[in-house]
Amino acid sequence: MSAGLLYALAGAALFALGVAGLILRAHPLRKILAFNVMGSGAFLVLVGLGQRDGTADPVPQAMVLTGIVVAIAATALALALARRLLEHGNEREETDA
Amino acid sequence: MLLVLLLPLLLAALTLHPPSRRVGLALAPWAALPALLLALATPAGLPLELSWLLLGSRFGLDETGRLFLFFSAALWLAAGHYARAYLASDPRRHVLTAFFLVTLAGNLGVCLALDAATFYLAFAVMTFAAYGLVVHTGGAEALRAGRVYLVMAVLGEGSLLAGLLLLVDAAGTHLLPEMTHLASLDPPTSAYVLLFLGFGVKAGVPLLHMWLPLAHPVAPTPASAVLSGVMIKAGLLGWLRFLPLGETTLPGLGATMLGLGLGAAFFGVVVGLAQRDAKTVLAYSSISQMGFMTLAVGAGLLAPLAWLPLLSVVGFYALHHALAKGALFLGLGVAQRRGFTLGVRLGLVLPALALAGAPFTSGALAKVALSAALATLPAPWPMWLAGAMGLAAAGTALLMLHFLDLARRQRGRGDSAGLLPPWFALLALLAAVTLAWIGVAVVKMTVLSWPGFWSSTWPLLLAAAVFTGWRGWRRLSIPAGDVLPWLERLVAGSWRIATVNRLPMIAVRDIAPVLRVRSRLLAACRTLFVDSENRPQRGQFLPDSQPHSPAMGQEAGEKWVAAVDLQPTITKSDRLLETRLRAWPLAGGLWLLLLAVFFAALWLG
Amino acid sequence: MTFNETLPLLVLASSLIPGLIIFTLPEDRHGLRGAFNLGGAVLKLLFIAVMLWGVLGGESYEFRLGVLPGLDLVFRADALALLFVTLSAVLWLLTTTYAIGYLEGSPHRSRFFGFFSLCVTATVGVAMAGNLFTFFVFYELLTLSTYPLVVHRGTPAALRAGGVYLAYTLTGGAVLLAGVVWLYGLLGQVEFTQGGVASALGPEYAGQLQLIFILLIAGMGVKAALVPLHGWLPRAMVAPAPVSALLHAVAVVKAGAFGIVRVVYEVFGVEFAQSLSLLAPLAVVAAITILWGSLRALYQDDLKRRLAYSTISQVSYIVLGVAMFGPVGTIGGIVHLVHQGIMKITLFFCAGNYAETLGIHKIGDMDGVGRRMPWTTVAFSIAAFGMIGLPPLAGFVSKWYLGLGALEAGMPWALAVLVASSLLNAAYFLPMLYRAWFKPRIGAWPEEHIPVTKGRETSRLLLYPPLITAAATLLAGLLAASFLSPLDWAKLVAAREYPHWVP
Amino acid sequence: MLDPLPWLILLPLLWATLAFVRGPGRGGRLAMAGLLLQLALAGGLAGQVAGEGARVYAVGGWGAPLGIDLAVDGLSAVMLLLAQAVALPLAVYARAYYAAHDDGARYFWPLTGTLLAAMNALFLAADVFNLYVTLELLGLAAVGLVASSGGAGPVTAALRYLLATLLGSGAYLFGVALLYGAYGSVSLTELAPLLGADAPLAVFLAAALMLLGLMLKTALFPFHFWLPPAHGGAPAPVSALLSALVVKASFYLILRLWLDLFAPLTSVAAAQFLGLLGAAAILWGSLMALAQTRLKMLVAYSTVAQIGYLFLLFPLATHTGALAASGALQGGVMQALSHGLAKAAMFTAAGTVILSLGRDDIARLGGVSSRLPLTLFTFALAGVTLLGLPPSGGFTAKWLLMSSALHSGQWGWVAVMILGGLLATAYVFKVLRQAFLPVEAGTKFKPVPRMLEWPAFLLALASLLLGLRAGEVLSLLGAG
Amino acid sequence: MSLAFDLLLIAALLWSAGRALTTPDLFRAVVLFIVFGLLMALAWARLGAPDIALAEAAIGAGLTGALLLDALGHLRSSIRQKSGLIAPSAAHRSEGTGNNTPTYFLNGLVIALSTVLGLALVWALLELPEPAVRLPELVAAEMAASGVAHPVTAVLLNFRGYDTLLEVAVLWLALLGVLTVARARMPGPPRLTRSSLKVPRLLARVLAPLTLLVAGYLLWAGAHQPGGAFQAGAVLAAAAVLLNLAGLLPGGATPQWVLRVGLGFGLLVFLAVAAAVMGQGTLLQYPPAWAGALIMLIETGLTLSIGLTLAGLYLALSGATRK
Repeated sequence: MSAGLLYALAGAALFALGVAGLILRAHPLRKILAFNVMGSGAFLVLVGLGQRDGTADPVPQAMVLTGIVVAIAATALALALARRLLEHGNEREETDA
Repeated sequence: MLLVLLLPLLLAALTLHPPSRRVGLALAPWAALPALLLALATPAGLPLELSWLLLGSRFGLDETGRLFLFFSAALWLAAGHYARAYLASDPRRHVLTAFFLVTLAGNLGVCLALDAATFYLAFAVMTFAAYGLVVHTGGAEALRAGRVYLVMAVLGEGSLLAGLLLLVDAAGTHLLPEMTHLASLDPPTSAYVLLFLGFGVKAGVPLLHMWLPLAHPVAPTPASAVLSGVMIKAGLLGWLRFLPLGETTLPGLGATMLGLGLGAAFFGVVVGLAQRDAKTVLAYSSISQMGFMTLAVGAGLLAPLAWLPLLSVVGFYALHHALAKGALFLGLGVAQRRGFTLGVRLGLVLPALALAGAPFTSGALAKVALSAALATLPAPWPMWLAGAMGLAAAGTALLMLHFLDLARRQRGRGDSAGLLPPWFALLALLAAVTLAWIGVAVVKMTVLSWPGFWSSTWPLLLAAAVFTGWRGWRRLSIPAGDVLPWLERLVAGSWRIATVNRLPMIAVRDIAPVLRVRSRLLAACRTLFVDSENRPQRGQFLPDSQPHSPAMGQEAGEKWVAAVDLQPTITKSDRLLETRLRAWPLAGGLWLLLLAVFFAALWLG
Repeated sequence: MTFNETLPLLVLASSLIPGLIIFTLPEDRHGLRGAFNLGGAVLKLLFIAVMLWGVLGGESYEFRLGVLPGLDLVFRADALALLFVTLSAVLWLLTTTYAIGYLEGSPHRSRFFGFFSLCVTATVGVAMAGNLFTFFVFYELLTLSTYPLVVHRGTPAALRAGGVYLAYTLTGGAVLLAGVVWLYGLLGQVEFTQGGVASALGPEYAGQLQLIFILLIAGMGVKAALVPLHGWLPRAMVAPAPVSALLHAVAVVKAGAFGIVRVVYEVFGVEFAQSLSLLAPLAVVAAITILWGSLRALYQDDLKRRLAYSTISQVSYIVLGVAMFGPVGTIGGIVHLVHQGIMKITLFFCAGNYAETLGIHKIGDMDGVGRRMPWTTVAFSIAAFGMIGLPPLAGFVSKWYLGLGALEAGMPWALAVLVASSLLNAAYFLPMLYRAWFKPRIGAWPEEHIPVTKGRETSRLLLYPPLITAAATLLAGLLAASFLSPLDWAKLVAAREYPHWVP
Repeated sequence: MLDPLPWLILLPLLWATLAFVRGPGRGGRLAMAGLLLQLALAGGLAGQVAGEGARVYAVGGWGAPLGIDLAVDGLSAVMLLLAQAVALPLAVYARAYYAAHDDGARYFWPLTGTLLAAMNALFLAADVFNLYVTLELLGLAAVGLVASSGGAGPVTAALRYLLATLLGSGAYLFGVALLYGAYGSVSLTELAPLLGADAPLAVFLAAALMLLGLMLKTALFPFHFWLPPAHGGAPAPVSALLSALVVKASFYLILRLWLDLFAPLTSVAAAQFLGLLGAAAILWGSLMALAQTRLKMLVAYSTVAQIGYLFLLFPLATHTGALAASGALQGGVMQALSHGLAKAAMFTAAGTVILSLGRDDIARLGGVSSRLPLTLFTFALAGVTLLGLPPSGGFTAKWLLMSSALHSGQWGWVAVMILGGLLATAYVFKVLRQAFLPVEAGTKFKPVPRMLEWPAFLLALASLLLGLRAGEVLSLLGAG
Repeated sequence: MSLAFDLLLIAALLWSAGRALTTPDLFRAVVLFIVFGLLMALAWARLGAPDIALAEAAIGAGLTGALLLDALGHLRSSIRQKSGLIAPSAAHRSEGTGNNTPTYFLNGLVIALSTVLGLALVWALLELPEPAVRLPELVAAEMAASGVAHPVTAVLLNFRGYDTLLEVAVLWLALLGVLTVARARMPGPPRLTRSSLKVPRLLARVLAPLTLLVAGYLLWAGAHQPGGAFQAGAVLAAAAVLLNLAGLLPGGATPQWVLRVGLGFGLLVFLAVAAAVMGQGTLLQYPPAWAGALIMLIETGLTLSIGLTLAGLYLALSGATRK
């Protein structure tokens, strides 16, 4: 079994873990974490599966680079929203009090 | 010919239009004059085809039509002049005059029409316009009479239409006389029955006669005169036009008509004797007299070969009766205004005698001729009929005596100026007609012979004897319209039953609570099928309908809207599900589950 | 595009374009609005006159626009279409005139007349539809353009009625659509053809075709107010009188009936429908409707409501005529399409006059109205007698042919139904006439809006339309046998449907 | 000659960036100019496709599988046209809207530009990984727009939307990874011939993950949980954009994958599964729309319902014979188009009402018919399309779908469509009916600029007239 | 040996990810996630993908971690303000999951299903055949024409340059989104002027120029070895974060126009090049002779913009929420 395939398998597991976390965890911060785990799993599969014969494959690597940037973009946006939401929650509590 | 029909209508319009009212009223009495001239002066035949009118009209003047036109026009003319004087002080005389004229147009049209549609048209115009004559005085009695008249008329029109349609279908044309002829090749019995009934309403056949004794007394006298004198003859003319007389035998219908006619002759007398109003008595007399004509028509249906003589007899009988009855009504009116003076007495007795069939009167001539014509019937009819007719004649005579007795009690009040000339003119005409008829050779033979004389005399004597001898019948009292009150009660009762139990609307509404299903769908179905938003309410009948309760419609409407909206149903349980669906664990779990299902569907499918 | 292709479009446009312009007009531009309304109506009549002349001379007017492959929007002015088009155009002109008078001073008139014009456009489209698809398109357009008219008053009752109206008609539309699509699936086209487009299918399709027939009739039966699909009609009478007039006489109800005519004659073909034994059940449904409508009408105390039930009954005459196998019945049904229109519109005009002039809504308030408003009442009486089927009025002619048709088709029971219905008609119309003419007025009128001025009983615009239609009722009956009368035209249509028949 | 294809992607990006550089709230005019140009380009492209058929455009000149290909065929040309045609009036509307109501206008134009660029790129893409990037670009732009007004509701909705869309695109990305692992390529044109019914398990998994991920983004029932708050809570121009276009983009992708890439894998069972979800969406969405008390939420739920119709095409187009399949495809696309136009019109009309009235309770819409007649008319016209009444595009769509259902003998879907139409009637007229009521006491109608009413009306009119010109659209669809 | 290391690394990856998602303490979760990011970087290195490893370390672990920590700090401070209120947060409650039986059942179902999903994926991976298309060979064959020497850069900016163009747009878009959301609170005065930060300030002052140098190197090196615009931009952003933490760089959610030009610059340059080369061929079809230079031009622009954007993501968020 090549390292590529091994990591791809790990990626599959991470993906499933991420999906479960995204669905089950209620806190938005945690959901963001879960999404990142999910994404990492997908990246691992992309690269690992591509080079399961042992040779490096620049194409999926480039794709993963793109993917990582997309992931940080999404994460930042999600965080911004989550923070805004929490503020709103506080505002609401303040007005309630 | 069209002028004859259009003139009355034009005058009616003039009468109704206020600026021209005076002209209309002035000319109205003369409206029937052209018709009279037409009947007397024009040569026969020459049907007028107006293919663009109605369904393709044909007007014409055959001999029957000419006769009917003649006496109708004459009576209308007399009644018209009579009416002008009679109504001089009536503020709403223009209304009556208009109805009068329209009815006149209809009546003349009936005489002239030579196709089914136009005939029906004229007949309907006459019928419905006469309603105005009946209710003119506006009292409760008049209104009741009007209602009964209308109900009967509408029923009659209905069966007429059906009958005519059946006949047209059988014949393939609606033009007379081809239609009668063609239809009789394969006689549609139901059509004839319907026509018999339809025209029978007008002709006062027993059980269809109820309107007559109610309508005649309440209508203004000139109107009663034409109602009784000519309009009921229109029914007769209808039979003559459409029944396959002389073409084919209809034993069942013929016998029925014959029997009913005979029955009517007696029935009219018996009930008439129990009346306390002179006009009602005259009305019943008309029923009785029409019985003779019905009888003759029935005989014609039984024996086509005997029809030819019967036809002329029926014609003459109709003529005689029209003039005599007209004269009686007009005379009664004079009596009511002037009192029972000598002149009046004379003027009333003469037509009364004529009706009763006193010797040398038109009545005697008619009855003798009728007997003669009936003699050609197959046995045993002639024998039976001869006896019965004698008795009936006696009855008529008795009835006339009763009438004169009642008329005698009239105390004159009011202005009778102008009433007399038309009346006398009519009497003169009656006399002239009698003389002319006597001039006919065959008739002369019969009438002037002893048996003829005797046959017309003994009933008179019998009547006089009974009238003076046994006055027990005076205790008898039958309300005008005889069976009508019972009938009215019956209708009202059954209506109440129908509305209280609401038979047709029971189904879904009553099952619903049993099932305990109160779903919106059911409500929707209910509104769809049961139309519950306005079920009939108790006692809500034609003219006397009561205000409709709005609450019921409202409620049903709400149900519908609820059914349309669906909102109340959704708000509760479904919304909860929708909020649940928003929760991540459920939504995500579903997503995973469906992912698995979808994958399975792809992989296994 | 040739002139013959343009003409049907012009007929449509002559109400559509004024309608759209009217929407944009400010509320207070009465004169301009009236000019557009009447101008459009007159123009439409002109176009129709040209087409009438052409069709008589054997011209054909057809416009075709491909919408989908194999599916065209077709307008074709054949004899049957022209009959209906002419009816609606003439009555539109009158109703518009009437409505201008009726709505004087009330709010939202631009909206009202805009939708009014749309409604007529849809009706004309229904009439000229050359295939089932086009028919459906305008049928639904009609539903939609009528809704705002029904709810025009904006009262809760009007809104409810509008809701019910929609629920019924759109459900009907959906059912109709299912039928149309199904048929289209079987045939690949849904043109209206002489003798029926469906008759090309073999006997193995009989079951399906029967179902399709039921779907189509049920869909159109909602608008035609066949029992038990009639529930919307009596409610919809909350609309203003001109709307009711249009609804009952020209547009909605008539479109349904007209659709049934088309389905029987040109989709299935009358002989084919007969061979599928579809006509007799249809006739039974029509008969039930006729009787039921008349019976219900008896119970109504509200004038317009009674008229509404009367419509239910009368419109089914058309259906009954169509369901009779034979040319005479066909003539009866088709001619009643026109006759019922002019009679019923007269009645509604008059009912509107009573309400608008004196505030009379209930039959119980009609006592003595004949003396106060003689001309209106004359018109009302003529139309009512026509409905009863008395000669020489239009209703008599239809009833005559229907009755003969029933006998010809071997359905004497239908004749009995007709007679019974006539009696019932008399039973609910005559008491009204009696009250109007013969009962004296006791007390004041409910709400007298328009006083007698210069001897005129009500305003001019309200008075003339019913008089004209009443006169038309009279003339249509009186001159039925003459050239170019509705009856003559109906015979022309029937002759095309039954090629071997000589009138 | 200028090739419209790349410019359809570059142009919106360009004006988006420039609008950003010009500063918050600025750039509306730029956007309109750009959109006008884009519309012309899309038209030109459609003309090319109609004339010359489908074509492939190799970005960078490398060609698949090394480089990235763009491809345009009838379907994508139609969708491109739809996107530009909806966006242009919406831009006009948005300018007027934000002039009257400043809320959330600051980055509207850059976000919208990016959104359109992403959408155009998505319609043109022929590479599954490239599609992933466009999907993310689209999703983030949409989320940004939803959140733009910044209230608690919209932000919650945006976060929910974002997470849902991330779950969806994550699944999609995983599918891409599996595909690449299996075949060593991400180009659609390269992959399509390689896939067969004997594909390895991983490919089936990839198909399931990608399609389910996209369904999540399309808000197909029961994954619609994010849509109503997001679409209902955003400012009106945004709601219109999202409901009209964004969900269509992911639907387009599902269609494309189903028809092109995964065609050998598809099964009747899977297609029926999609159809069932679609039917459930129609019924549930309509019912929920009926239950709403707020105007925009009603419209949003109506989107949920209307999406359902799109999915009915799968059971009709899969293994049913050429005639039924092509009819179903045409019907589905027509539905996407007409719903796009109509829903944009409906949301903008709703927005106008809210701007003028200051509230969006359905129960208190009295007087709208007299004060905002054009807007109400717009709403009604759009409603006609949703109801599927003729002559609207919605009707044509329904007609095609129904005929296709009958051709393939699947009666059930006809019933669903009819029922859906009736339910749509109920909710559309729930609004219209209220609008006909008299004005409530104490209600003030703010006058609204014309530029708010006319674009909406044009959109509604277009949705209505689409039905009459369906033949052209469908011939374009068949061209590629 | 390497297998053992791989297995160990994988186990650590799974553990850290699992713990990050399950540990009840959010702070610990974030820290574990940063650890997970670093482990991922290691894994990338093991897979022979140094570019990704660099990017993961800088972006995945570094910047994401900073963002998460900042958010967490904010969250905590806001929770602390509301004394007695501990998580579950308002957002948590608004998710609407109650503690009732169906929830347990659902949780179990989700876990079971995702386990099945994981297993299915693993199984699918294990039975995958060899791929039909061999892209690496194609890449190798076209390297000469790409204008750069490093295959990943060649793919990234030439073969699949279009992806990168869109990706830059994604990043920029995220900033737009963040700016949109974060606008409510305008930036206050520069934060943290407390004297206690003297040491970090000094550090930052020294490190900032250094990072600039590093970034420049990475950018230049990207043409022929691991590195490139993203990595360089990430380093630049890290410097900005550092400066901000030291109180030397204000956060803020309303960039001035110079900044806006800077943020849009990379994208504009990219677009300009993409459009300009269309005169000769298709989109992004560099003339072979110019390829290297053009890529360098793009990368320079991108480095600036990416650096600004990534920094902006952090600064906008932190600036927007500190009062």
